[in-house]
Amino acid sequence: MKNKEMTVAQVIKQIKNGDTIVIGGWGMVRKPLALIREIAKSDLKDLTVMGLAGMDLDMLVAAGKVKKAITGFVAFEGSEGRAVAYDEARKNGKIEYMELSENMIISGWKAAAERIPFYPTRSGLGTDILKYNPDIKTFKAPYTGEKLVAMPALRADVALIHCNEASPEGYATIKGDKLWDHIIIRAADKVFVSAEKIVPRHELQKDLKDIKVLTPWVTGVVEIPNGARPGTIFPDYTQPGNRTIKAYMDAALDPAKFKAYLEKY
Amino acid sequence: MKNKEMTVAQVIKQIKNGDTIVIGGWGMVRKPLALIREIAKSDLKDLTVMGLAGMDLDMLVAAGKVKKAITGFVAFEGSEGRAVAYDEARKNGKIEYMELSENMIISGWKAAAERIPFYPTRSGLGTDILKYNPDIKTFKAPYTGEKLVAMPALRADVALIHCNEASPEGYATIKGDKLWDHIIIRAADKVFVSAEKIVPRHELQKDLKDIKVLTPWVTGVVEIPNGARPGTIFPDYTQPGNRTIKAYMDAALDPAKFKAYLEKY
Amino acid sequence: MAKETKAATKTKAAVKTTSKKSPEKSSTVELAGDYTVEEQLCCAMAREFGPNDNIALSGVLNWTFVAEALAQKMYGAQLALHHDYSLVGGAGCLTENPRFPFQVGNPPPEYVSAPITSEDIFAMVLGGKWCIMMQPVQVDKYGNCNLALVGNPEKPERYFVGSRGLPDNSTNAVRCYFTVPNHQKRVFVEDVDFRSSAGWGPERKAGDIPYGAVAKVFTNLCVFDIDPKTKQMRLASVNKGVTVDQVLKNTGFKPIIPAGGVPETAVPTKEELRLIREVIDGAGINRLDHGTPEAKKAVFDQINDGTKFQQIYPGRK
Amino acid sequence: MAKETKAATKTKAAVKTTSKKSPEKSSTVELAGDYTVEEQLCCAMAREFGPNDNIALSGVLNWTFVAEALAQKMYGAQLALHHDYSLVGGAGCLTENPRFPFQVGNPPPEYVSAPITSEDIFAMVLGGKWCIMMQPVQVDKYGNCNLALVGNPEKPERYFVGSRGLPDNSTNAVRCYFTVPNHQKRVFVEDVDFRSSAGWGPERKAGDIPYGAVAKVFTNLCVFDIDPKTKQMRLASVNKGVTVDQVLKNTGFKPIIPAGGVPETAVPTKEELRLIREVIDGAGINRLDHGTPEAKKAVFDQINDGTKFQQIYPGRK
Repeated sequence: MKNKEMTVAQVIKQIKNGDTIVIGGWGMVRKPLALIREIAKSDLKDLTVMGLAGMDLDMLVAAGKVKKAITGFVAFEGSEGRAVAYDEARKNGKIEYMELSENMIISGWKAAAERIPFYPTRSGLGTDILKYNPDIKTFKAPYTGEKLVAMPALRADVALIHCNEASPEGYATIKGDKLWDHIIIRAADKVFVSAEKIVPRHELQKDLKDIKVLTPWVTGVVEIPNGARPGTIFPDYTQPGNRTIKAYMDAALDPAKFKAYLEKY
Repeated sequence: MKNKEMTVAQVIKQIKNGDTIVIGGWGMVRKPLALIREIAKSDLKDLTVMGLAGMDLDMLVAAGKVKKAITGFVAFEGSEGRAVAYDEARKNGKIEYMELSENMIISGWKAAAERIPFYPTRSGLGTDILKYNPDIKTFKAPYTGEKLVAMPALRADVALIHCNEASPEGYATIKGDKLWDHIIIRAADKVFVSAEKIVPRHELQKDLKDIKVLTPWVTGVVEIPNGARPGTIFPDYTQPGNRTIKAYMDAALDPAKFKAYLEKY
Repeated sequence: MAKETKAATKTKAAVKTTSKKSPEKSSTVELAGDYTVEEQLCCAMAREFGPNDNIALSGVLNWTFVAEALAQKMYGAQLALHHDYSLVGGAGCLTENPRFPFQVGNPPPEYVSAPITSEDIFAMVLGGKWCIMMQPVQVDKYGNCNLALVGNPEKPERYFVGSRGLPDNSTNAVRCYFTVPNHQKRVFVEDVDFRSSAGWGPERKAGDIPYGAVAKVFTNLCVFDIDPKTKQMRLASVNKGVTVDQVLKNTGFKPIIPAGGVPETAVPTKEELRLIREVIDGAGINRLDHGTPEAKKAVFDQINDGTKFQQIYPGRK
Repeated sequence: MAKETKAATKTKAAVKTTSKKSPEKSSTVELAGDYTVEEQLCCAMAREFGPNDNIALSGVLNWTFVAEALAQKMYGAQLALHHDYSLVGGAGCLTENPRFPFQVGNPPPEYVSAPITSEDIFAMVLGGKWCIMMQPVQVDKYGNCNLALVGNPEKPERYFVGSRGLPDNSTNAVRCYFTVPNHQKRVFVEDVDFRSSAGWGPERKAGDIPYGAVAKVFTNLCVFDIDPKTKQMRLASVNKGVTVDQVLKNTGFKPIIPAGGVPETAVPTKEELRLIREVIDGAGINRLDHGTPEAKKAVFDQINDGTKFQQIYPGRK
């Protein structure tokens, strides 16, 4: 089998200007924040960023990398932080956005994962999500004629997720909630996994039931200890780095301070 | 919490003539065959039986209980047996049938589990499944206009599954492949779980990650040691009872012999 | 047993109560004479669930935790309660017979029945096995709720967190309950700035949304339900010591007032109060959602003082 | 090293071979002089996969097991191989560098990378990360396959097992390969009795089925592919020692014959043969699918004789 180990620089190099990037995790939980900081420091631009978003999206907005955000929510869930950059960008109309519900974005990923153009759901009916996203159609369902939302497939060029351990061959464990990472890796053309630790295949096997990421979905794996900080990953570290998050919030809206923040962390 | 423990007789009593029953497992793997034998012995009739079928369906056909079979396959997979009664019934036009593919029946269950009227899929396109099931429609997908199969939701009145251990409150573990049992329990109005063993809630917790059945889906649990024999359940018993299966095959097409078989096993 | 705090003013029980499942209809049930508004609300919320509710129930406020545990205990309900289990199990969990408090993310294992993933949760939402009690940013007279933002959605004054699971629950769940610990005009508005949940708008009236309708809204002042005729928010009952006028003054829309007058919110029974005070919530977390700072401090002191805590829950760490 | 059996007749290597990725194009590659038809087929099948095939590959015959392992080993492929793991892990698994034989359901743990569930498998089928090599009951000239039944579908002469995953793979998988160890007229028919897989019928020709097309059919006599112009089965090559006439006599439809003549199926290289014989399949399971009873017995004897087995795989139980 091919060895899929990569360096951080090799991963970043595989991302192109204008790419759509889907990011795993949830709020401040199991976000590949080390990789995100590298994107923030890079020359990349005009990205479309999708996710159940927290500091990942907010930091990319602060860095001016985001052309469009596609979200189920934007919250520093599981910490004391707040999405200051996204809030500011939305107030001032600086970015394009597609604000969905949790199940709508998940449904879009599920459709992409099965390579079907849409997913039928009731989620969103009767809400202003449809009003502000006129591209999302409703349709009459076959057989019953019920009105349903046809949630369009949300496919990405690149998926980034963070796991506990990975093997060089491209298997990885998720010991807590897999959240929707098992879906988004199927909804992207290239998938990069950062892991707290790269271990030989046979060591990964001690947690057989935690192997949630299978190699056919994976393009590359990169070892980044503490790669989800200042967010959390169970069981490695489960308390958010609220001091670092506060430092980020204090810096995010000031380019000079934000640069200093990125250099420090 | 309510205690959901039941006797076998109480479970059988909850099934009505004409009910649609979906059965968990796969071929000869983790089929609730003890419950199936009780249905075979009962006065129930005109059942529609759904599943990735093996001896479960075949035995109910042999017992004359089946009005219609809805299947992804019919095979004594994982044993030396063969579906003699189903073969005979099909040859002689004795039952109604809806013979699908694996993913088509699964898609029908997925739709039912999410209470949507259909599931969009490419499975079945270009095959004779659509020719012999004219009720299954194709449609033009929103956005792309692609032709897809609109697999109708396959909802059941009753789901029967077999698990390793269950708690009186209605949680249950599946230690091997959960197969599609986590979907079919969501696609049925009443769900009965037979388990090798009923254990107190806190004992179930030693296998936290194997708890695949959650109490909101469950109507009743019943302890039946060896409840999947002559099929298998990992890790309790993983070798099929080929002698018993042969005895079944020898008896299935002869009412007197079949009665004797049911009395013996 | 929990001490009453200053925030919890005591009054005599009113006789007239509302609730489909009012336990006081039984001749053997004794009504409580002495109870707080928080306790009254916990009981009113708990009575929304019956023994046939074979579902998982998810709340976000301390109030709702206590109400859910009371429903599970009192009515022999098949309710499974949803809590965060992220620090211990890395996911959510379903709990049974919890006793409060516990740190968010960390319920003691003896209460935990099974860890559940996000995928399990949405399976229950979409399959009609899920019920929420949650706190919105705005509620309007059609029962629409907003969780997303304040102001013009295209250039909001403030972006909160987005609509999250509200569009999903309000179209798929068994039913939705909303709780507002601080009833004010800026929460109860004529029209929400953004419809995060599907209330009784034209789509539901047209029959397009068969599931997830808002059933009731519980506030520190009153209980709203939906008027069957107009499908608008109706003032179902006022909490003890609260007048109808007080509710109207703090509500930005005109709720439907029942022709026969507005009754008082259901009065707790002695057994309900015993369960809350002695079994479920000895530490009094039900007073944390809208009490005064002093009242909250009293609760926290009780929790953080090891000796007092051991008196409430002997043996628990 | 495996002994040749009687069933495996030896001939000299033909010079002309087919295969997009023929290793013999490299000047340093040595062709084998001495090989069996089974080995030839294993190599031809293996060459269907390249280093960019980041997929899982699932076979059902011993032939295909060996071919898959050879592809994984030889071409540095990112292929993950699918095996049954039900006796050890209760599910399927993805394996790496397997050495045969092992009991079905029970691959030695050192070959196993991860257990996979049915749900994982269908995720890979629907997501375009899955490729099958399987044995049908009938194949017709449009590449349609039948796995369901024989005779009139409404009153069949015999019901087999149903269409299983064929309708799913032939519309969703990366591509499909079929293998027929016993090439006969009753397998290769003008029209299959039941289209379990979507071959090149009107639906695929119309562009309605973008995925899962049949790529090749490997038999004990020959290799078929699909003629780009007519979209019908074409006789791509004949196995060593087999004539075109022999194929036609055993085929119930008239395959397309390439204008330039039918070449011989690709000749193995020495390195391929070394890997098969010394590394992957020392026991010779590739001879189990269509060998004579005596040939099969020779293989089983070798596997079941502890001493011989230890010579093949020192240290394995």
